[in-house]
Amino acid sequence: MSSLAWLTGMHVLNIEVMLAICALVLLLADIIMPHGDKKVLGWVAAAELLLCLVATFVLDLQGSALSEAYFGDPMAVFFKRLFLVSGLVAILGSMEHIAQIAPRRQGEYYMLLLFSITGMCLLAGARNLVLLLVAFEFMSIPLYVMAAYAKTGPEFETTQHRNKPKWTEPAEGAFKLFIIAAVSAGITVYGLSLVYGATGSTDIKMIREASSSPLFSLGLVMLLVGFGFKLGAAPFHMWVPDTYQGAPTPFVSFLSAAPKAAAIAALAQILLGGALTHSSKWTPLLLVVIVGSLLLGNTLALVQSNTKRLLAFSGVAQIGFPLMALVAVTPTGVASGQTEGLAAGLFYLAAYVVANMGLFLVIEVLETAQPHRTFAQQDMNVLSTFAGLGKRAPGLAMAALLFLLSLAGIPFVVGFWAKLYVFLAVWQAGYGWLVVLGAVLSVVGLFYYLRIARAIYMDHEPERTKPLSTPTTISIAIGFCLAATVITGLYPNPLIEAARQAAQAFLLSGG
Amino acid sequence: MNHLLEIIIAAPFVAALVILALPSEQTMNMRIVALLGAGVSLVGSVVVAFQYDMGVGGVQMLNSYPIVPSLGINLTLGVDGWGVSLLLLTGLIIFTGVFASWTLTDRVKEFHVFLLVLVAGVFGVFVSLDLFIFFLFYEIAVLPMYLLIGIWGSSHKVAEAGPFRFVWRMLDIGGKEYAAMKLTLMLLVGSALIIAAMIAMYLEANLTSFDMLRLENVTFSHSLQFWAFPFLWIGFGTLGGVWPFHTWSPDGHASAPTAVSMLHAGVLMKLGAFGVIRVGMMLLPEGAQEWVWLVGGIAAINVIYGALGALWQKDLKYVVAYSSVSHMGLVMLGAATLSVAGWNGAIYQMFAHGLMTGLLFALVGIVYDRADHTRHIPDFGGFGRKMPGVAVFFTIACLSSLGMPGFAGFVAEWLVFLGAWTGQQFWWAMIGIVGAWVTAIYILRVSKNIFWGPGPSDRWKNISDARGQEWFPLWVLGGGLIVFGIWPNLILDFIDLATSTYLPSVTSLAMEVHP
Amino acid sequence: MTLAAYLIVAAAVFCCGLYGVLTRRNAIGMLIGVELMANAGNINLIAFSRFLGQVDGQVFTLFAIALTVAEVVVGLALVLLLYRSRKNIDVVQASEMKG
Amino acid sequence: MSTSLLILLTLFTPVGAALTLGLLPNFRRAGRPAEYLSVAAAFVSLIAATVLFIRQQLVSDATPLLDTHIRWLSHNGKSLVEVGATIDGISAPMLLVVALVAFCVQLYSMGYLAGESGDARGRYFTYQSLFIFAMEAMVVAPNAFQVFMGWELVGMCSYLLIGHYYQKPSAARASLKAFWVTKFADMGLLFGLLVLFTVGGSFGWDSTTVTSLGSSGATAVAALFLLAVVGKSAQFPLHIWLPDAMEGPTPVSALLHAATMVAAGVYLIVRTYPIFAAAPDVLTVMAYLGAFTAFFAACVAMVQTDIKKLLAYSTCSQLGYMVAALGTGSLMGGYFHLSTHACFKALLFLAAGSFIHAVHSNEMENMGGLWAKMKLSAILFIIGSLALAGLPGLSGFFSKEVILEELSHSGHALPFVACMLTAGMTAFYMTKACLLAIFGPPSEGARHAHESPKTMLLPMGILAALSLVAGFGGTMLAQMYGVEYAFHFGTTGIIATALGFAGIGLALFAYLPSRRANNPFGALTSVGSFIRYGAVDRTAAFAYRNGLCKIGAAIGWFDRYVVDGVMNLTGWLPLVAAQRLRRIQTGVVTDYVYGVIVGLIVLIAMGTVFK
Amino acid sequence: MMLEYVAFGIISTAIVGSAIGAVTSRNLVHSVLFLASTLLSTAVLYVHLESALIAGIQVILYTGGVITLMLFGILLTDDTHAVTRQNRSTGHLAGGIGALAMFGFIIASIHQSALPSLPQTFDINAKSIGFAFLTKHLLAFEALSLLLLAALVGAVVLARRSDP
Repeated sequence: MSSLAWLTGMHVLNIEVMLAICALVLLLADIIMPHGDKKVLGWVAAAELLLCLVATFVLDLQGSALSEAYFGDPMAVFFKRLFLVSGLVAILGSMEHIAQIAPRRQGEYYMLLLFSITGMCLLAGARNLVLLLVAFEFMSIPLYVMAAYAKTGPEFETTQHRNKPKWTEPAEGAFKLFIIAAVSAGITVYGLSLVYGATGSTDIKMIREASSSPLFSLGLVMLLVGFGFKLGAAPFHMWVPDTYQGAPTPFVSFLSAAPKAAAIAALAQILLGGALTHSSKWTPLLLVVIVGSLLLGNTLALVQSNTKRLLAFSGVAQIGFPLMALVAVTPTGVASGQTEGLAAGLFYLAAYVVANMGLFLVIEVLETAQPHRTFAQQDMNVLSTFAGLGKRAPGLAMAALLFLLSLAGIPFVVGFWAKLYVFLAVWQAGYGWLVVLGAVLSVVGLFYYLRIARAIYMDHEPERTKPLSTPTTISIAIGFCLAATVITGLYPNPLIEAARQAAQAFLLSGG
Repeated sequence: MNHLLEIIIAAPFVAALVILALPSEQTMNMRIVALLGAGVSLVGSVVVAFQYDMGVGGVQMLNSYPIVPSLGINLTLGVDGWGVSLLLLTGLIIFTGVFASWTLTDRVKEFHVFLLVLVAGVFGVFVSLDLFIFFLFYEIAVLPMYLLIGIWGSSHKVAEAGPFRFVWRMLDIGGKEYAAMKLTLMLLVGSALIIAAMIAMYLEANLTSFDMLRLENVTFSHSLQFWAFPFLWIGFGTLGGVWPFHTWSPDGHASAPTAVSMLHAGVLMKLGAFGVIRVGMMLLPEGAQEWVWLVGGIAAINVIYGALGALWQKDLKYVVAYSSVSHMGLVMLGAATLSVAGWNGAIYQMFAHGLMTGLLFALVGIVYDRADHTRHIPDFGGFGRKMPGVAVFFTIACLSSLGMPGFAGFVAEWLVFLGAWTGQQFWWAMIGIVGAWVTAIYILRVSKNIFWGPGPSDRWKNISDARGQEWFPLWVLGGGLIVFGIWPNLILDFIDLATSTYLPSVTSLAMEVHP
Repeated sequence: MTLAAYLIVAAAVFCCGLYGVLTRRNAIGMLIGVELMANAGNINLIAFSRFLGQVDGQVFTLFAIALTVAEVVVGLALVLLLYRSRKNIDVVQASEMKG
Repeated sequence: MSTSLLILLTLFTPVGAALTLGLLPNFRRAGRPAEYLSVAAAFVSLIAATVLFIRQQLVSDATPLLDTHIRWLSHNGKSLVEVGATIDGISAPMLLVVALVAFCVQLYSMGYLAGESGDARGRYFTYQSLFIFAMEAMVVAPNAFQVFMGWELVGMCSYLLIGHYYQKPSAARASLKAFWVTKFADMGLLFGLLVLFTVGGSFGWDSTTVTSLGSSGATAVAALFLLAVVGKSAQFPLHIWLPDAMEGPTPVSALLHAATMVAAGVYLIVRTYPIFAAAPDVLTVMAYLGAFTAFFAACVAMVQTDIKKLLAYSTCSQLGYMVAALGTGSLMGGYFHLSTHACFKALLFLAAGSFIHAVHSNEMENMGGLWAKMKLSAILFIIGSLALAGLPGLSGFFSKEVILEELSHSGHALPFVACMLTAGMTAFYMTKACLLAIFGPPSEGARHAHESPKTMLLPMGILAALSLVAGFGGTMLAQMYGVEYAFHFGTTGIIATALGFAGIGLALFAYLPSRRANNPFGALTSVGSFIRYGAVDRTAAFAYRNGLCKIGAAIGWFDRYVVDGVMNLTGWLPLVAAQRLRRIQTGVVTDYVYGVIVGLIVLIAMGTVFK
Repeated sequence: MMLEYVAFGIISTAIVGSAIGAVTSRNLVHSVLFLASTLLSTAVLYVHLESALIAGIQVILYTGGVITLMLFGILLTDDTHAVTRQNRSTGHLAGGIGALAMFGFIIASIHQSALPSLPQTFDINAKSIGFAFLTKHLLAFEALSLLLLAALVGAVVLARRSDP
């Protein structure tokens, strides 16, 4: 250890390092720049993310670093690209909004976003419990801040005379997120301590050899809960709708996509990378969570009148599918080379991320056109925002429709393939009933997705609306999501192959 | 390499894209583009019929493009005798359907886009030889219906009654959105069952392939066949109007605009029945044999139940919709016989009923359009004097519907009855024949109530006959009914060719009825 | 002393924290509960580290403490924000959004 | 000219005319050109049919002149159903009868419908041409399947033609009734075909098929065919549609509902006689059924006041004769009477039509005194009446004698007696009709009446001539049928003739203008109307209204509110559940923490931890 | 040995007792002080477990940082003393059941698990911790530094009164 041998392999951290530097650059730029038009920082952040995204294709990111605490494999790269893409979309979608509600705090917003993505990227490759925990928190803490990123100030005084202050949602939503997150973090740390106690190591791969004592199993359950909250899986989902409702919509598009994917990555690390040998311990529990998510998410979404809440519950239901995919990875299956489960999960996440983000950005455009936009989103994102969109903006309407169809799993958009792929893997693992349940409940899901479609095409346009204008940045973001949704829907093979390679590398070579 | 099938499927898609690109005020151009797209498909279908080598038979024009090689999903297209006839049907219906929606003025662009996407899906189903792609096209065909009905449809009142009247408080029963939603959800629950069966088959076959031609040669385990067949039957059958999962059909058809009803009853319902035969029965022959008693029994119920149900209806479209339920029962009945005659009859009934119901809905559309958007039959009367042409074509459709020789419907019904009679289930045939008689009662009564009798009263003094392009679907579909009724072998030869190759592998029950 | 004894103490602290989180109406009161829960994890880690004779547990604890602090910092900032708009930090009253 | 070409001409000139008219609406609506086309087609058809008849007649043995068919439906690469034409001793005469009567009626129609719009006339002639084709196709059918197709098509034409005055509610109703009743009966034919094909192995009536049918198979097929015959040939109890069918134009009644279409049932039996011959039980039923219908319908005819209804019941009655004759096994009796009946009944209808055309009423009371105005028509009507009444020497006499003779030998006493009585009653009501309509007191309508135009008189003349002489063609027909026939005027004939004269005398006694005041048969009217309207019709109407429609309503309701209700309920349940369930989202973060903790506890409590 | 038991008894009683105090006290300030007491007692327990370095950090970071922050928080949110300082609780029964159920499960798990006994040698000192920090956990360490920066910036962003 006298030499710098431990520094070899650090190239796998290129992306994280680049991201951290980019964030710091933003911070500096923010400090240096005068209080003027800080919108340019958004462009800078977007350019930085784009650079990182390109770097994932250019740089060599395979290998391990720091005594295998960090591992760069195709799956990590897959996730990194996913995070970077969602970050890019989120930044493009946020620029107008943030410039409007917090002109002075734009730099911090982008910096926090970049930090969060850095955390996620670390998470994707973390093979050590300590690193995993730190990365998870690194991802989470900026999110609490961003969730509360709404304007307070002048509005506060002007609305003082009202009986009930209406602009508290950001704080309230963010606070709810924070409390649940903190409790979950407590549970996670406790669970990690138990797992550490049973394995005697913080290496995830050592979990495989751990004897499965009750204390160890308890630790696993607690980890499941701790990460399950971030997934928004039932019954740890209850913060989701409130936070979505209160937070800035472009941020919600990010929150609803990337952190969920990251949490799946974390669960995959622990459950598949580590505790696969103990699958009899966690599989039944995960099944309960899956069934609960599908049932609760789909049911509760049926009666929501606020689109963001509706999509929040739909997200609760959606996350059941990648979890299913995790269940579909069985020790015997892996032993015989079956990695379709994880591949399907990865593919599903990618499909979900683009469609969900695109849809939230459409909502953002619509909110902007509301007659009385305050910055607290109260009473604005009800379904009626979509009313008559088919006539007001046919292109946007078509985009929204395709996103909805993708979420519902209808061809020829990518969601169809994703759902079918997951079902295929789940059936292969022997959970036929889960496939039937999932398929039938996605029909329930279709009910509320089609409610939005109905509002778009069948309901009449509300009277007092500002003309609809889609800022260029959001157009680019939506266009990207749409292109990804449709092109991958028409020819899914490249993405499926990428997911398969990632899954194979992760499951078959790691051991 | 022959790329006709690709062209047939792609033409509507391309037309849809072109329409998307057109500025929204160029409605006439959109119609023309839609017509061109549909026309290319129709001409393609006709050319396919001519190019299909009857001497060789089997699947022809086979092309395969890998989509997801690692999962064995390929875009495999090929056409057999059934495909030839059903392509032709689809081509005819969509081509005339575009004409039938010529007068539509609300959001022309979206209408044609959705319509064409739907049709591309239908074409795709009929020529897909890859199970996954088959299902993909199936879904593509089902979903645009929601928007087509929901946007361009019409609502009506349904009296609040029955043991479940409390649901009226929460559901807008009779509304077009309700009808569209019910249709979509019921059909997609069916899809959920199809997915399950499809995946199970794929995995058990363990070929890493969805190729139906290969899956046909797989002998699936008995337990899989036993449970998966009902899944496929109900899954596809929901679209095929299998009782008691047919209730989307009356509301859906009643709410849909003319061209959509034409397409839906004319072609889309056939997808369901086609799926049951092509996927359910041909891939799971043992399961089919285990379950045909129920399939046929339910189909017989469909026939008589649909006909009797139609007797009660006062709404013109409901009558036609129930008649579709009844006639689709005949298709399933033919399928359940597992006999050459029965299958020939089933496919021929798809073809004949497609033309017939397409014609009926086109006519109903015209009546509805002229009569101030009323479909209440008792309000009508004596229209024959003002719209003789419509009356004549309506009569043609009615006669075909009740199985009059010389019209296409007769051939199909006769073959189905013969199949049922020889299939040791003669009571199916009896119910079917009685159903045909009840059809004569309700359908001619409707015709009488609308077109015959004194009148029309002053309320309808401005009604007029079909005009301009409206004649086109009437002539084509009505003419088709007669031509294929007089000379059924034009189509039946194709169908028979496929049936006689497919059936022996499906069942040992295939009876040689000819001495 | 056996390891079990330490673990039981930690469990007791964890459950006290849990009780606090579940019953407090004051946002800072809830935070106190959360702190206790985190502390319980730390006790576990140290105890395991000691009994396994292994260093990672202590390192882990250091990280956990630091993370908790970071969380508290952000959490208190959020409580302040909540207070500013509501003029109180009663969590039962902060329920504008529901259903 | 080759036989094939001739048969093509026979069949396809009418259908060609129909097709032309159907496809060229403007040409059709012109009226007059359409008529010419249609009549010309009928004429060509008649000529060709005549040539065919003569050629067949010249064939010494019973071999068919022509037997050709082509595949119509494929089955397993082979032929399932074939269509074609068979000209033999059975079909050739019928073909001629059909073509002849059809041509006469077509010609007549030109005059009869002259007052109607071009549109209506065009439609009428289209349907008529189509009918000629359908009927002829049925007649020359090489197998039972084609018989069925023709059978159904003539039913369709009947439906369309009865509904010619579709604006009249009664006509609309009548056409539906006719179609429904006959279609009901046709189910028997369809079932019969299924049995014939599955048991017998083909749609033919050749000896192989009959052999493989066996006794029970033949009985089943024959019984099922009989059901169809009962419907189509208006036998009791399915005769109810025929009187109503008189709502159609009179030429239609003459062609379809007197001469040809209603005789299709009889022709079916004749055509498939080998099968019936193998089913003696069915034959017995036929004998009784036919005789009862003959008697019953004659009774009802006696009390009619509407001339067309009278003739309609008379048709029923005469068809009963034919069925009874066939029931005794006499092919000659049934078929010969069919041919002669076609001539004189068509004549009667056309003559009656001539009256109706003149006075615009169907009631005989409104026709009184037409003798003065339209002598020619009246004479023709009387000729027809006498032929029907069986005046010796006229055609009806010969054919009826054959039937009665056969019945007397058959051993079915009751049918024989019934038919004998019917002979007298027939003479009675026909005389009554002549007396009332022609010689009755001058009515308002008759005052403005004119003799019909030549286009109407000419066909009537042709038919009258045939009615007079057709009886002498028996030998020739018998030779063509391949049966023995020698006319001899025996006891049966004498009694029957005597009964006929008695009937005429009774009618003269009752209805001579001078005696009208005290009609001794007035009481019969009420009995007749009870029979007519009280029993069968009412039962059928009741079954329709309270049976079928009620079942339909019940099923419709059940479907809408129970089956669909369950579907709606399925949609409703999740919505209600969601409304209840959303209350758990209280908005209080503590409760959300509870969610996490309860989830944790549940997962631990599942017990995998402790295993 | 006896002494160790006594020491452990005292320490654990202090920890659990003050923890209970922290969650039941009716005064928020008292709660915070009870929390401080718990954390300090825990630090003593760490010393007892021969982890002095951690104990030190526990005192500095937790007691020095967290408690101070919380007190600041109380002060800042303290408009009307009577309301805010009141540390009300609700749902004692449900909370108690939840906490006790968790406790029961954890105890049951501890009871059923085979646990290692105290090793004879224990040579973990500040150096070995430092070494672990800078080798295996270097990445986590670096990430933590960035995380703290993010938290700091975040707190500032949130706490800044508003945008102009």
